[in-house]
Amino acid sequence: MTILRTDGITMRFGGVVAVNNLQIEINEHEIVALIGPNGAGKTTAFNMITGVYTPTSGNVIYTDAAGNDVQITGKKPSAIAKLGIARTFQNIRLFKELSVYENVMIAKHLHLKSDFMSAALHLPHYNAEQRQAEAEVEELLKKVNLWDLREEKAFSLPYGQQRHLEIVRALATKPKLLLLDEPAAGMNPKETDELTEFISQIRDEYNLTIFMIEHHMDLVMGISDRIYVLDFGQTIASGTPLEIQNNERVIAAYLGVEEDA
Amino acid sequence: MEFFQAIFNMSAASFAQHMVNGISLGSLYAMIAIGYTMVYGILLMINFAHGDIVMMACYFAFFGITVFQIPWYLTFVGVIIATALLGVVIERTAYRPLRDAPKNSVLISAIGASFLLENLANYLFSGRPLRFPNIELLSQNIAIAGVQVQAISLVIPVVTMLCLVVLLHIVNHTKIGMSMRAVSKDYEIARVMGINIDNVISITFAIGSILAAIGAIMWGIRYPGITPLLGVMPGLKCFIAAVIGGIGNIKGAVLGGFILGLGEILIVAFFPQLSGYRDAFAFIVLIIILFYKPTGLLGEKTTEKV
Amino acid sequence: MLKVEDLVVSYGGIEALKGISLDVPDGKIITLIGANGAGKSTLLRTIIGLVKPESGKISYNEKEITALNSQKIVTTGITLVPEGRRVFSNLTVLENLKIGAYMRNDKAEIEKDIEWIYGMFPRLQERNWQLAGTLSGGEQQMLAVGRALMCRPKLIMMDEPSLGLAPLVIKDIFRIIQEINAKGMTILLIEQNANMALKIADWAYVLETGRITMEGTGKELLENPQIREAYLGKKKK
Amino acid sequence: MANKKNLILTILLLIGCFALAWYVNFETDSYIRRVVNLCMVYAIIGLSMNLTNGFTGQFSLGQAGFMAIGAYVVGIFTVPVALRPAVFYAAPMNPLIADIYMPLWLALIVGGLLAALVAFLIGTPVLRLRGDYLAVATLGFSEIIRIVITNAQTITNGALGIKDIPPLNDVRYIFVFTAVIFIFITALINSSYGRAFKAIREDEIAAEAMGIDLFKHKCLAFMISAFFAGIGGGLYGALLGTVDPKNFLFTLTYNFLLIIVLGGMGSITGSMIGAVLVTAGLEFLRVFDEPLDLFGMAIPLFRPGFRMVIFSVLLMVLVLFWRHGIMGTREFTWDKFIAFCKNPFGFFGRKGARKA
Amino acid sequence: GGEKKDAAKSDVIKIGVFEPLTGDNAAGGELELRGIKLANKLHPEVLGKKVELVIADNKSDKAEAASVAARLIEKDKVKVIIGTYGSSLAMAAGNIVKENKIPAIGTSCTNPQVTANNDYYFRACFIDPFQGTVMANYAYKNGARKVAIIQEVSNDYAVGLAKFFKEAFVKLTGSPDSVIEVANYQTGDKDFSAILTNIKAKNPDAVFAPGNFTESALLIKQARQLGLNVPFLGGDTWETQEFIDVGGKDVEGASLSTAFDREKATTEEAKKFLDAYVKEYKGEPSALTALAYDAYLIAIDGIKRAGTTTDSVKIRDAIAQTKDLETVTGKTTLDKNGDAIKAAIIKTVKDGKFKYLDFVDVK
Ligand SMILES: Nc1ncnc2c1ncn2[C@@H]1O[C@H](COP(=O)(O)OP(=O)(O)OP(=O)(O)O)[C@@H](O)[C@H]1O
Ligand SMILES: Nc1ncnc2c1ncn2[C@@H]1O[C@H](COP(=O)(O)OP(=O)(O)OP(=O)(O)O)[C@@H](O)[C@H]1O
Ligand SMILES: [Mg+2]
Ligand SMILES: [Mg+2]
Repeated sequence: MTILRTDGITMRFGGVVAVNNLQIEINEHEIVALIGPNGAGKTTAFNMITGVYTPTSGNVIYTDAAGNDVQITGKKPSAIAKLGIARTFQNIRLFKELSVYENVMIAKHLHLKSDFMSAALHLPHYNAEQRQAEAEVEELLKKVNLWDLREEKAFSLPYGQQRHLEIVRALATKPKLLLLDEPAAGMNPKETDELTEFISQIRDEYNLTIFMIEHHMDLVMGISDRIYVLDFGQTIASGTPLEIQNNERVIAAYLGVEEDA
Repeated sequence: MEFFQAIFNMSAASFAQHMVNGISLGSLYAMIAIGYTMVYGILLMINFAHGDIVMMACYFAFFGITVFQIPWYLTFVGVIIATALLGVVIERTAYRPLRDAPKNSVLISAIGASFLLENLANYLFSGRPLRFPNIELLSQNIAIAGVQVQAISLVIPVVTMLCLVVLLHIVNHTKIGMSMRAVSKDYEIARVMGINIDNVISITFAIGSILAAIGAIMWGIRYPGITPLLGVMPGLKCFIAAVIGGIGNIKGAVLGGFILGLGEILIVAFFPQLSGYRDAFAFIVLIIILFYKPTGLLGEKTTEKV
Repeated sequence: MLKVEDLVVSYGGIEALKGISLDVPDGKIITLIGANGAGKSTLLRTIIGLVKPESGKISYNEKEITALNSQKIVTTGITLVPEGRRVFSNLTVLENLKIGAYMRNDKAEIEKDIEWIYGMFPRLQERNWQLAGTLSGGEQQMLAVGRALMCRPKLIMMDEPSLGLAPLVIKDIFRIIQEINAKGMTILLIEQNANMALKIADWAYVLETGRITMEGTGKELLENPQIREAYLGKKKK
Repeated sequence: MANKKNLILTILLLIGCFALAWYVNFETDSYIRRVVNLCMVYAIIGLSMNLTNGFTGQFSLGQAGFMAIGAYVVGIFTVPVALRPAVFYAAPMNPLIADIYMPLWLALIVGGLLAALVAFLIGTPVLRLRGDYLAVATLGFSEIIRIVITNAQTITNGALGIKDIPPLNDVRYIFVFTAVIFIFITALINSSYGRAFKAIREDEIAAEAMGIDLFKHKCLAFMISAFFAGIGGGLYGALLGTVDPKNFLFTLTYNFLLIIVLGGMGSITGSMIGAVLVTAGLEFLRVFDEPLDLFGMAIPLFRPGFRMVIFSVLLMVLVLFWRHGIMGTREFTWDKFIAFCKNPFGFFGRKGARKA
Repeated sequence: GGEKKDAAKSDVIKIGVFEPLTGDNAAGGELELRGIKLANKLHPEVLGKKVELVIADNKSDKAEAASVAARLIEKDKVKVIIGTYGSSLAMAAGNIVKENKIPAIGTSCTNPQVTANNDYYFRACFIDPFQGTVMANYAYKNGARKVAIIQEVSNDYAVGLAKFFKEAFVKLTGSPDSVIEVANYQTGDKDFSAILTNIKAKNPDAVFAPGNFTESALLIKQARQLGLNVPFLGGDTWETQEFIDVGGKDVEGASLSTAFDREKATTEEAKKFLDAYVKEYKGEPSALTALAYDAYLIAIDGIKRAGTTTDSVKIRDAIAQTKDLETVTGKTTLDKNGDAIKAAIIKTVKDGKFKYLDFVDVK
């Protein structure tokens, strides 16, 4: 069953066509990768899906928890997040001055049922909700070994842990679809391997669908079910990792020839 | 409706007079607004003391001409130099130590510098107004086709435009201008490029203050009362002019200055019953413009690339 | 030519470098690898004078430069390609290159060098008048390298030049590094892409939480099982 | 466990403060009472401003306008009806409101609500703006409010101002308001909404991606801030017993900016400390205005105006050396306090290192 | 109140001087301070005790004014307060003097609200309505039938004067159209060209423009520059050297109402005052200085008649009874509101000096 479909989305910035008539379909529980040269429009595509940009034309359709198709084109990012789409960013965007713990707790805000006054006055039903959220956050932080660092400010973490924290924060919104923008950027091959493991693990554990942008081919080829390749805003290929690796156009535009094995 | 009535009822001479008044006021605003924009453009910081630098320049002129009896043209040169120095001193003492500090502390330091200049002027020169020296040549009246123009009103737009051209050239086509723009984006890396950012910032402040001094001289001749709080309102208005044009953008500051100056005059001209709201006009224009263009008319769009 | 001795650097009480000593001989490619947060960038920032060390000594061509400010250090012929590109986004591509040559006054030579850079990165020539902020990540990285080269450094330090680049462009970057090295420039390179970095390195250091834990020729380290385990990951193919 | 202990300590502290307020009210003179009251009113307004500027990260300079609304509601409706003709001597009061009288507490709340309403209306155009643009726009609105008040002669008495507001110099009354507002804001900041505000301050784009509706939350913070500023303004008016438009010039807002930056942006206790420091500090510095005879010689430096020179210099010195404000974004907590009592030197050593 | 323990044995009586010495109104404050100091010099004692002035700066700011008034009463234990320039500042102190039962004597705060409903505030000057009416009469008498009003809308003083001027003038001419325009500006404005151009197009016979002296001087300058050459009328705030300094030859012929002039200074006290002033400060004293001097005399006289230097309530009662007290500005009597009943003097600027023109007694 598809969970997300883009229907010919296009994004123009002045004269630049960053994404051109993009057609993507993602099925539930899949891991799909989006690759392509720098400036191909990958991040822009993510931004359109998550509402940061409104597409110049085209539609984004999301299948929500109840199985209904919802048009999310041009909705506010916060509304889209509430529907169950979470993301990370190419340049890490943590709440730098806040603690690790607060970073994740903030993600729980969108599920808050108590109204403003009961929250501000800490009325009993708000407190119950709060305790529930605390328990969930504790569990998540323990999973990525950040529980002991929960009082640290986010910016003081090493880069790799910041990446993990960003993913966990996205997870805390209880998404169905998780978008990862270059999760392995700045990681060495070893760390990339660990990340690969982590991604497939959370996919299974939280029953997620994952859509990611990545330039580390080891990671991409290792866990993707399917891959879309973008160049100059257009899809130039799509298919399984094996198909992509051997696609002439992709090699010419993006992968280059492997010099050694 | 009233608006059209007002236009029809107005004689050509009155209208021309209003336009002259507006252009003269607008170019004065523009002149001081450029100073704000220069500093903001480089340091991304509102130099709250700018209006007070204008005020100090007026006092310098007073002391030069009235107290020390130096010929006015020489005094003006002296005023420009002294004001430039003042600007540099303020930068060195109040802003430089805070270069790596959060923006808010710089802001407070700027407000502090502004307070200090006002209080110091009050303490030293007392709160009683002084008269800006009268320069017959510039303050004489000229009547052109029924329109009364003060000589200085003719000089102001010319000087403003001249300053605009010179500044645009400096910023866009010279090495120092290039380094100013570089420093504004990333002074760490600018340093790595071998740029002496302290000098660049000092020069920026000096230029900003020179503009303030020229503005002050023209302001003083046109509106010759000097008080310690003289800079507050023009400071605010010109700052708003800079924001309307897009703060950091030199052409924008001039544009904003003219919009504000002309607008203030014309609103009173056409809606005399609204004269009590004249000061509100500046803010209303500001808010309307920001509503449609959140970074001002010519300001660069700061949509962050996500 | 560059010598670092017992360098200690801390950010507000937390030591990021805990006594580093290393040598960068003339004309070589030296690589630094290490996990995230090991202190690699800190080392480069300290050498160029953006961070002041707590103790230790940095000398360049026998002259101590520890206490100098960046601007002075740069005049001795060292330059940095900073982490995260940091091109001047409000300047055009051409102006970015010109500002790289800020300290030089030889107009004709500067023109020549711009041509040289454009020859190396034809993509930049196409974008000559574009504001650097609107370039794609890869183009910005090329510009950052080009800008550094414009000051005709004797030593060029690069901080993760391949970060976020497409595989094809990474290859270009490494090719260019070798090219400029062949022209006689000394290179101090930080890379997460340890495989490729070690391949081109004459000598390499491994940094772990502020300390150098290992060094050797690129080849030696590449074959060291510990290194493979810690940094290179299991090779898939 | 620890929580319970802290709660008890906090309650004890509040009771202690109330007892102190009682003491100040009955055992000290009206000058001290006035200064204490002013401190508290400034603390309220500082807190309100900190909510938008410090916690939500929206640089707003509209506090003077919201204060003016609160102060004028108090001014218009609490003056005894019989005294109003004397106040509105130049132009009679608008008959629609001429006979409406409110007790102070009601006028305060109405003033707060009206300020919040205005904040809501202003919020729509303004809260889309960022940084300095937002600052100028809010400052503009506060001036517009003031200019409207100046011109609305029959409602506000224009420039003539309103006097005969029943005097309020009861420390306990203002203390109760201050304490309630302090507790409310503390509770708010420590709730899910407070975290959402801080998230917006840290990174708007990330906050949105976490499902936080930017406009709704910014507007909420802005309105609450205006509400408390309105109440603070009302108390300010009542404390002075008279209001006029010139009270609420945009430069008034700078005082509160000063308070929150000195105290620490994003620190509730910081705002309280800042308010006391600025208000009481200014009073203390008054000695510099008085002629000083030292060994029979009059020091010519000491004359009116010198105090403000010293004040401006101190201000700059404070930000130069304490760039994050006194508290930074930290709060006073009992745990830290106890740690401090146990080992004052170690405490400062550690924190100093963090800060650099 | 602090009448409990101290003060009784002391051989001085403290009088608080409460003036804006910094900020917007500093100029006025300073002129008044001169008068008070001068009066203190000439009358240093009352009931055998030395009068000690405690000078406090209210910074032209209401919150400051309230604090400083409280400070004068509580910390300095003054028994009477003199001041201030600026009615809003006086009003800010109003509640405090009332609450503490310390009489205060206003110098030049002309807003009727200052003394209304406040038994402890008095003043040595006349009030806005009177002054506005006087100027309307003067304008009418001199042939003006069409006038324009330019008021500093953010200044209570200017608004009050303008309001009563308009009423009186309309009554005199019998035509509501005789006031052809009421234009507004804000304190601190520097450019008046737009309103002046409008007014010029309507050809008034005279312009009534009460306001701060700096703004007013600039206003008149710009009017002349635009060729609007009709008489300008104003109020007592104009009577400062600065008005002439800033306005230069352009303010020649501007006329204003005030409370004091050398020519009408017929009392003994006035002669003493003038001599002392010239000796101390040179030049001509302004009405502000004279009124401040008078305020001091009213205070001293009250204390004398009360026969106590400690009981401020008794002093208040005595001040309220002030009648035909010989002061610089003539004989001063306070009415039931505590306002001085005073004649107004009309002056004009001639050859860079304020010259006596006319005298308007109270009806
Ligand atoms: N806000 C914007 N304004 C103008 N141009 C933009 C904006 N955002 C993106 N672009 C342009 O759109 C194109 C696609 O950018 P995008 O960030 O989507 O690339 P990408 O595929 O993510 O590349 P990379 O792998 O380098 O991150 C680029 O040419 C970029 O300059
Ligand atoms: N400005 C700073 N303030 C405080 N701590 C810092 C700062 N910059 C770096 N650090 C800390 O210093 C340590 C070394 O950081 P550095 O950036 O040098 O590491 P790196 O090896 O370059 O890592 P990466 O691979 O992530 O670039 C890290 O623990 C980091 O958190
Ligand atoms: Mg991208
Ligand atoms: Mg690094």
